[in-house]
Amino acid sequence: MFGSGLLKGLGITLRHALGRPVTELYPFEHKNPPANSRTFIAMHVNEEGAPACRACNTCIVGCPDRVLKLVKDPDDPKRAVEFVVNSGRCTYCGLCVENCPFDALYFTQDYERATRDKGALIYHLIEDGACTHEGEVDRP
Amino acid sequence: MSAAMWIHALLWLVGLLLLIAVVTVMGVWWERKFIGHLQRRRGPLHHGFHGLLQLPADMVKMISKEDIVPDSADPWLFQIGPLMVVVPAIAAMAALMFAPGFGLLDMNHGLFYIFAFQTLLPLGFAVIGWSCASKFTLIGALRAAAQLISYEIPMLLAALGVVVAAGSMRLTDIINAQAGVWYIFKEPLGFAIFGIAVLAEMNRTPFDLPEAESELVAGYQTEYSGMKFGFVQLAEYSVLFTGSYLVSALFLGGWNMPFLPASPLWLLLKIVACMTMTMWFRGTFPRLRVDSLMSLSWKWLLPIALVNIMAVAALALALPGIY
Amino acid sequence: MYADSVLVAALACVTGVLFVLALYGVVALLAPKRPNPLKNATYECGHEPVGVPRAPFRVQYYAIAIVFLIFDVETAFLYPWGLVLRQIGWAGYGEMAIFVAILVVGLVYAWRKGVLRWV
Amino acid sequence: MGVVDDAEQPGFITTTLDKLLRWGRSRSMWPVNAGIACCSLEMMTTGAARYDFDRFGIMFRSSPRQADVMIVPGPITKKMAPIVQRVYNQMAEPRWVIAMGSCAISGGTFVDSYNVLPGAETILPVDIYIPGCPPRPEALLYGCLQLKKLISETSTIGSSRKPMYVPPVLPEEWPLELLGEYDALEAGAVWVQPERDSPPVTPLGDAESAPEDEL
Repeated sequence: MFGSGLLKGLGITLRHALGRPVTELYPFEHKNPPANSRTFIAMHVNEEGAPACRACNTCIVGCPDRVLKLVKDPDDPKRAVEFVVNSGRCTYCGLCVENCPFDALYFTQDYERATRDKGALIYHLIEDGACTHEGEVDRP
Repeated sequence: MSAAMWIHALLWLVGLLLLIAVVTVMGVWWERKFIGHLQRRRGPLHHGFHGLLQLPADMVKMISKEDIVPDSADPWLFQIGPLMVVVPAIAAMAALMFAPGFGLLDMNHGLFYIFAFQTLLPLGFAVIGWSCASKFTLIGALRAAAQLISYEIPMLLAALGVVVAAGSMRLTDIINAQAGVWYIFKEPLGFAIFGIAVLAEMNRTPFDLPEAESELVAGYQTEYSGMKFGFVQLAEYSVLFTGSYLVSALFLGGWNMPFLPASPLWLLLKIVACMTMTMWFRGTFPRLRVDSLMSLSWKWLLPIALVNIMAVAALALALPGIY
Repeated sequence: MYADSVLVAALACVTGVLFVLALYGVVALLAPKRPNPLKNATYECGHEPVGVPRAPFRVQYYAIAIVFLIFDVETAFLYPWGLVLRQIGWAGYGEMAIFVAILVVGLVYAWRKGVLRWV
Repeated sequence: MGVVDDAEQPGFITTTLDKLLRWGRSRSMWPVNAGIACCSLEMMTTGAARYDFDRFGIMFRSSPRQADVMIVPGPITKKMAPIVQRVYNQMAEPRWVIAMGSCAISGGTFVDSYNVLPGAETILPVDIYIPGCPPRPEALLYGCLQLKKLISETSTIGSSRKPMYVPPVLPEEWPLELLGEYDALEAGAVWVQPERDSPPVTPLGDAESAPEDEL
């Protein structure tokens, strides 16, 4: 019948209006993104607090976007002095994390990285041989 | 006119300007809030109490935005455009009666006066769209002109039914004649036609073709930046207010309420309800196609309105006590 | 009384004009103004404007305008008739019925001629 | 002319107006409804019910004349670049740009392509960078809140007297009209292959010398 469809539509929207909105009040309540979401790359640390990276270069070989930079210790080729991530370039494909034979890299759940300074998007995971952030302890 | 009358009129006009500002601010806020809830969103929420400071912020921003005049635009018509929509909107509001004897212009042809100024708006929209010399604005202006003049006739004919029944064009008389039964119950057909036509006259969804955002960028106001856009919004919301007032006054009994004493509060309540209704439509209905929009007016509403007016006139003659 | 209401209506129009002009003044004071050729070009979704902006449009608009004119004048005739209907009674009703019937014939004619067909 | 934006130095009236303008402009950022690539899907999601831009008064306008913010959601190809730049130029001032996603920041995964610009800042003055591929809606909301903070912290007094934005590289290879914001550019400058902003890549040869016993 002409017009009943219109009334039905009005009823549906009214039901939505009376129901509870599905909106998440983002800045006031943080809901963690899904566990398998890929946001930012971080590095595990040992029990001693040293970075878990063994400077094997597998992540860099695997990276399709030339995002990572690794500087080895000239004295100890299994130790990284510097590990830089350019998050303004990264596609978060996860190949570095999957490739890492030592499970040194992992994805964080941190997404609040918007910045006015483009340089701040390039961040160090290892600087002068030490982890620059409070990483999770290396998985056994 | 004596000096006292001039002052009285000026005070009223300042009050009406304030009313337009309040209607626009509260109308836009309520529209965004209500449509947000219709879509299970929250609407403006974080600036001020439930987003009440949102609209003042928008206005401050609009006033301080650059006013772009395109090179191809007609410089005079481009500047006059907002005048041609804001002035009729304000002038039409001057004749609204908010309570018995409480209004600026209590004319014996008040209804005609309001219609006269309301129907000047398509001219303003056409001038706005034509002056910008952009394809989007031109199409928007033509659509506005065609749509608004097409729906004007059913609207006038439906309102004529009320005039026949009340025997007067004075708004106070029309509303007082509904102290018993509202005209919506006496002329349901007229109410339906008037509601649809007024909805189209107000450029509201599902008849918002002149500014169809998904087809015509922003329709006739595409080239308007900053406060010029604000003026068009101002005019649209005062037309929305006037249209809701007309529906409430002509068909919903104005300040009358059954079993309760008459009060301007009821009128306000009905106006707000009508405005909310249009927002509800906007949150629900898809936009009409141009050809179905035109055929709805000319092939359906106009013949039905003619039948309606002749039937109402016959009833008014045959049953003088009831009609 | 009638002259007064015309004066007040004119005053309302003047108030509206002054209101708009006052806000224009505020805008002129507050808004930055930095025109350049790209900014002042007509907006066409980022492309350079193509063709004539004020393009010719469908003749249908004129046809609708003419039909509108006829019916608008008819409505203007109907209003005074509606006001005095109770005084003129059935005779007036019959006269107006003839008038409306003629116009309905006109509407049907326009309809059959395809004036009301939009596409 | 603008009393505040063109002011030579702060006075009492300009400072008061400046506060008002910063308040208004930061709380009413209308992005232009221009989706360039895949990040725009996330942009639409942010406008939809679950994250709801409208809570902060962020409302998409289709016409750039009525918009304040341009969100660049995706890689700018050389074919799209003049269009993006024209839409940006047709926005009324004051206006801001958000580079959303890796492609808009630095060209992302397409940076080596012959027809993709290495980032939106090649042609637009970017204010906020939001990393992600694409950024989550929360990340975009966070970026918009950063922009709100930026607007409300930056004085508008004399903002039109600031030096013009000069893109780091001058693209001459494809037809861009360098007008408006780019007045400061010298004519006849040559298109330079932009420096890739990623840190120098470790040579692949190193990977082969990785200790085999640990692989």
